[in-house]
Amino acid sequence: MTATTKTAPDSSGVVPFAARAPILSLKNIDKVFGRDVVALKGMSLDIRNGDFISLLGPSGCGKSTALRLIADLIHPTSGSIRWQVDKTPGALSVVFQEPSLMPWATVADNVWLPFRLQGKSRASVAGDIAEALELVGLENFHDAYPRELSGGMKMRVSIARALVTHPRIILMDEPFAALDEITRFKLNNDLLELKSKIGCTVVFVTHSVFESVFLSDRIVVMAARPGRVIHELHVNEPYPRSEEFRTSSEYVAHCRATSDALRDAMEEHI
Amino acid sequence: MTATTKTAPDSSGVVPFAARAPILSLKNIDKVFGRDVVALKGMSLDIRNGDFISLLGPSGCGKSTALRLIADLIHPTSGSIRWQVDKTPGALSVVFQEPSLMPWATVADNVWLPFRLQGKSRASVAGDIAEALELVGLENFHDAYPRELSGGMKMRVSIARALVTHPRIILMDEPFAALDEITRFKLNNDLLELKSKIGCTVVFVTHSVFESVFLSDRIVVMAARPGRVIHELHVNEPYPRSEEFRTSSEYVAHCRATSDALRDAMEEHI
Amino acid sequence: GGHLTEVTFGTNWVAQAEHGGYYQAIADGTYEACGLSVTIAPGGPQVNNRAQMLAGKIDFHMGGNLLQAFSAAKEGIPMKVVAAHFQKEPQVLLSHPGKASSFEDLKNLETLIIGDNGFQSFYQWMMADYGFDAEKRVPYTFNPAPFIANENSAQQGYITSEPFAIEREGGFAPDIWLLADAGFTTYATTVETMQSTIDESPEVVKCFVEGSAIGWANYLYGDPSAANALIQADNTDMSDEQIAFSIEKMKEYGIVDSGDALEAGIGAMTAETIEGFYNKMVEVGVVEAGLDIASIYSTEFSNTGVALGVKASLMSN
Amino acid sequence: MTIADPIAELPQIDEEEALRARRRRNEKVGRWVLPILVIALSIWLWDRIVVWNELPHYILPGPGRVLQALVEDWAILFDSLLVTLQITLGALAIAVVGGVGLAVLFTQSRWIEMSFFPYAVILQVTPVVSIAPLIFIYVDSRLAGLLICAWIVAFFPILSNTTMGLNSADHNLRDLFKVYGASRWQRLRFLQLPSALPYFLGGLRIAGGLSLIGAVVAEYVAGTGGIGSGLAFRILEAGYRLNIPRMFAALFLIAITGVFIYATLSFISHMALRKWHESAIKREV
Amino acid sequence: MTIADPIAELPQIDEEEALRARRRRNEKVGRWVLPILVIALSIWLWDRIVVWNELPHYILPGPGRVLQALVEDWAILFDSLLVTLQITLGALAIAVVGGVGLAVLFTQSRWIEMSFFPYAVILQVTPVVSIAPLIFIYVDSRLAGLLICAWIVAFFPILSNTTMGLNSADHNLRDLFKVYGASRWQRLRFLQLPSALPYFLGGLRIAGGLSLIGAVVAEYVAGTGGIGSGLAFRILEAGYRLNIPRMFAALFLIAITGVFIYATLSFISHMALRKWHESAIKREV
Ligand SMILES: Nc1ncnc2c1ncn2[C@@H]1O[C@H](COP(=O)(O)OP(=O)(O)OP(=O)(O)O)[C@@H](O)[C@H]1O
Ligand SMILES: Nc1ncnc2c1ncn2[C@@H]1O[C@H](COP(=O)(O)OP(=O)(O)OP(=O)(O)O)[C@@H](O)[C@H]1O
Ligand SMILES: [Mg+2]
Ligand SMILES: [Mg+2]
Repeated sequence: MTATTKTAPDSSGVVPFAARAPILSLKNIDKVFGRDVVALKGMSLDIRNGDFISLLGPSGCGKSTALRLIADLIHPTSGSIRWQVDKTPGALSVVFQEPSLMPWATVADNVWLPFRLQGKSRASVAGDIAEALELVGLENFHDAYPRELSGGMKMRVSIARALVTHPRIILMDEPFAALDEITRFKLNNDLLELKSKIGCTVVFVTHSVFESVFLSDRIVVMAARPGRVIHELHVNEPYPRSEEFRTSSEYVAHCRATSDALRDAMEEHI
Repeated sequence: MTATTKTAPDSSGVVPFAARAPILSLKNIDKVFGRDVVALKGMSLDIRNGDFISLLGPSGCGKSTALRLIADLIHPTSGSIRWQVDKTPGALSVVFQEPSLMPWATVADNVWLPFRLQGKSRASVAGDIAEALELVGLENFHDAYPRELSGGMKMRVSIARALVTHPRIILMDEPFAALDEITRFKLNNDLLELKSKIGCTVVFVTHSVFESVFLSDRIVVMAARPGRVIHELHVNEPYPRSEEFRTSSEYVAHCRATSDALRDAMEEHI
Repeated sequence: GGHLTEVTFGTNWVAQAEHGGYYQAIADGTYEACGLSVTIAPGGPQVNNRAQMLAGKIDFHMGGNLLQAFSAAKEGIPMKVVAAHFQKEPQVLLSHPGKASSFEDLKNLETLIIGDNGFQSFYQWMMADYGFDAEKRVPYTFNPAPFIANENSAQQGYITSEPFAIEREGGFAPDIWLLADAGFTTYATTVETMQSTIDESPEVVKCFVEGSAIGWANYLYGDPSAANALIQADNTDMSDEQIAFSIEKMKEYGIVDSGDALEAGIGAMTAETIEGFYNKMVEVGVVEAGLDIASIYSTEFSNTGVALGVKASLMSN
Repeated sequence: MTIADPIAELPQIDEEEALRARRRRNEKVGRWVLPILVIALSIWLWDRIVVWNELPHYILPGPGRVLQALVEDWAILFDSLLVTLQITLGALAIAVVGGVGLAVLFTQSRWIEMSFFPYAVILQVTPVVSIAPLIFIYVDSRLAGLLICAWIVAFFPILSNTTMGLNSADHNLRDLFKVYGASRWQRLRFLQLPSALPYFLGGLRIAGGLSLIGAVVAEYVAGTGGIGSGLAFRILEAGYRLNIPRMFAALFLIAITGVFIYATLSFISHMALRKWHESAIKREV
Repeated sequence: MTIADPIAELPQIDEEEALRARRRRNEKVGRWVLPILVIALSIWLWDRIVVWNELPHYILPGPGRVLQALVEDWAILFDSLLVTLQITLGALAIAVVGGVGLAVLFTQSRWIEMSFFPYAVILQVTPVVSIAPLIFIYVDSRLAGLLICAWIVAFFPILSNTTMGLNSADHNLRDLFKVYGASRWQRLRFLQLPSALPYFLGGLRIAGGLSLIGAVVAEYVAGTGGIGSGLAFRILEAGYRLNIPRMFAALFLIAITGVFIYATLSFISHMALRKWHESAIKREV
């Protein structure tokens, strides 16, 4: 079966970023774990500079696996991943599905990590760290240890750590799943703002149809067992997107289309 | 400030369970971590047999702390917790915010755990285990180890483990946060079905307004810093609730009321 | 025939020709003849058979020299030396050929390789009497390689053992300095037992001491092959040449049979020798004055001269 | 689960709360009183065993006699203790450096590990007594020789535990470091070493006692000429002179030193981990 | 990050892929070839040191001579090896039982731990040489005495590491067990022991070598009567007789035995953990 390309009703063909140079292309990737767990089958995906791509799909369909492939943390069983740009270290950052904080370091030290690995002293980036922590609402927790935080707070530290360096490419695996809706909305807006400010590329895993529509210009819908892409939707709505977009009829239409695609994915069995 | 009691527009006063005998009451609980982190302040809550109570509130407002207090895993700094019933072991089960699986045991062995602690052999409860795993869609993963599962799959194992014994009281801390919406809806329905079948009491932490309204008869809205109850809403809609309820106008009204309460909670600062 | 009393004799080293007399008495039935069934518990570098005797787990123990008996007197331990089978301390110092012209010269060498027991006994005397330096001493781990490697060293040894090994493997004959000749006039290879054993079963002590003396006479002057077989059974590495060398040296230096033993028989002790050694040690400050030395030895069993006749008849053959 | 009368239950639950408070209080007191009681009891038992069995002082001296020896010979014993302590701490220090250094080296590549770990094992199992002569043929400084001997005895637990710790770093964090393009050195410094800390400290606690043993053994095989006589020498001397109370006094000092080293290392370990590691943090309940 | 010409980049990336494959292949071969090479090299170096320095065979025999001794004296040495091995394995077995048993006891309550852990430390640091006579006074069987001596040397790492492991169980799982009303025994059996397994196995790897040392030391202090002569006796005897090649042959056997024990324990450890523990699972990449 091949991926079909649906376009939501209001697709007006607006390309929000000027230079959409290719960054990375995955071609016909298979990933098999162990002997017979086919996590991904024949996945192809082109990522261009400035894209905001959401991966959407049922639990266990290979979203995290795809993200790890892109981050070069695992290698495909077959198929090829082509980087079209120089991967300078520091250009990439990730938010894993688990917070993955260093338990021995305070919140601020955890957020400092990407800078530290670039050789920057904590004092020289104290402003950036404070700003990132304020973004996620943890300005009062600089000196707390991870074990003293709630689940959602840990995840927010992880988000702050990913954003603090203003990276060119951000990979996020369900970053907002543990957060309440209001914080989530706020962080959605903040993320889009950051994106338009620094022009980064985002690959975003989410379970929320609403979130994926609000944030992305492309939504990749995947099905499970074996994990594969079954729909790719384009949300051709201009950035920046404001809160009003959430109540617009275009938004609702896109959501409905995406929901249908997701339902498709759930019902797909080979 | 005192907790106000809002009632959603369509409260028709239906009491879905006959015998609403009190199980537990928290009275004026304070919980301070370390020197000065006030996780809970003056929290009071009565839980009656058959209740489905949702705790809703911003990240870090003390929902997990409240759940741990109820489970008798931590003790209040002041205030009192009164059990009005005999706490026989095995009557209670929990789903923590993290999956908390035993990494050395297979999925089926993890689900076996609560039975095992009751002294039941694996063979004698194989049917229950299989049923629970089927409920969460993991019928093909009996022999997998936790590390081979995706984030959502781990969480589903944890859910299966909590439900497999059909306990009288279930405490769940954002059990469905890592799941896609369709699976989530399905599990919502399954949970309600189980509840009506065995008549258990559920205390449920969630970030989703929709989920809380769909599932609960009482929604406790909490605010952060310090963590406290600021609203208690009643969703006086009869159980069992079907999928149609999700599209009913009552549902929307309840959601709106809950959203408003949540917004209140976000804006609350002492 | 009849009923035999089981006793155990703890030696201070693995089985070797220096224990020949005891093995001889077992092999030819001398102990059995007076009613003892003797088991020998071999010692080793870190085996503490004396503690076993103090605790009553074994009956007799082979003492090195008299210094430790003096310690027992000081500590009030009811232990007695009942025989001394070596009239002379067979302990020597070895040095590379020509490196020292006298015993006293040895103290000018770089290192002295002395075992822990040696350090606690004769080295104390060497320091007090000759001015040897404690800091030059390094422990002897019963491996002569460090000595062979370092020309400016001396090491301890038994006249009957180390010179043989060093000559064979090291390729040179070391100079030998007998402590006994330098003034260390103690008896050696003593038999120690607890006072209670003497009180409760003097016949056992008598049998063991006399049997041992006869054993030694037979071992040195008769046919030692049966005893040697027992030694080699207990210590499979003991070579025939080594045994032959040891017996030869024991005879050559009169280790077993000289001095007091010539008149009173093998194993004999005299108060003069013991008191004389004690006084010398007091003089140089190795032991303290005023110990009740008479309480730690008994010549009651050792000086009966039983071995004299055996020796005479063997010599006349 | 039976639904009980709500009112009747109240007193019982208050009792529970009071019980918990009482238990907490007891625990606080007990944590100091009990060990002291056990020590007192064991000393009393020791005394009784000696008295009941009429054990002579040259087999097992009673605690009184040992204490007397300790007091009377304090000057000698204390000097020896200092010597032993010096070697112990020196050996522990190089065991830490050597153990952690080797562990770091071994975790740099499976090749290095497979190639050189066997030699570490060989060092561990080689009887010091047998190779001490070889060491002293080639090492001139006596102190250096002693430290090498004691080090051989003590380094392995640190090496083994630290290696294990370095390999136990959380894989998500490893991945994170990879994504951020961390150098090998950075990964070691900021990820693996902190992850290995609890394991290292566990090894350190074992090595503390071993370096004390190592110091004693080294003295046995090497003597301490030049740097004074340590406790091993005192034990040997007292044993040879049948001065058993003094021997036990020296043994007692070794035991106390061992406990003290262990307690100190445990305390250091606790301070280093209490903020974050499962085994050390005090959970608030 | 500079945007490069997409076409020009392709070959370079394929190269990268090939490079990775090559590295994987190399690694597979290297993991066996390199250790063998290192062994060969070190034996060659040993030989050269002996030849270059004209070391006489009674100081350090060359590998050839040691091999010769090994072959010629194989019958004697092999018998001794069996004796030593018997004590080693016996001691390891009781070290496991004793170490884990004590660890379990100590984690039952802080009181017990505070009260009795010091005695474990005292046992660890007491020189076996000094207390061996006491042991042999009260223990009649020589084999039992030997085992006790070797056990004293070996048990502590297991105790210490297992204690640490039992205390490191995930606190969420602890809480879960509490909620489910697990008994103390169930918590131990189903939660703490599995959690402690990696730590225990780490301690076991240390104790493996130590029990070999313990067996050697025990033989030194206990003499040889009764159950045949082990390798310690061979070393001593050969050293005394200046049969240094044989001494090294015996040392070599001890070293090989140590490496073999370590490798076996590592393998067991790997098999027990490879399904789930960070330090052992092979990540799929
Ligand atoms: N290390 C592993 N070993 C074996 N199987 C694995 C491993 N990692 C993932 N899998 C399998 O690969 C499949 C995809 O997993 P992945 O984590 O990518 O899912 P996901 O889409 O992120 O799901 P979720 O939304 O639940 O996080 C799952 O079936 C999982 O069981
Ligand atoms: N062990 C602890 N030590 C110190 N502070 C703690 C501890 N556990 C929780 N806290 C604090 O208590 C507050 C409430 O935490 P809790 O986990 O109950 O929040 P929550 O409502 O569950 O949040 P979330 O939705 O993010 O899970 C937080 O501010 C947190 O920092
Ligand atoms: Mg995932
Ligand atoms: Mg929480």
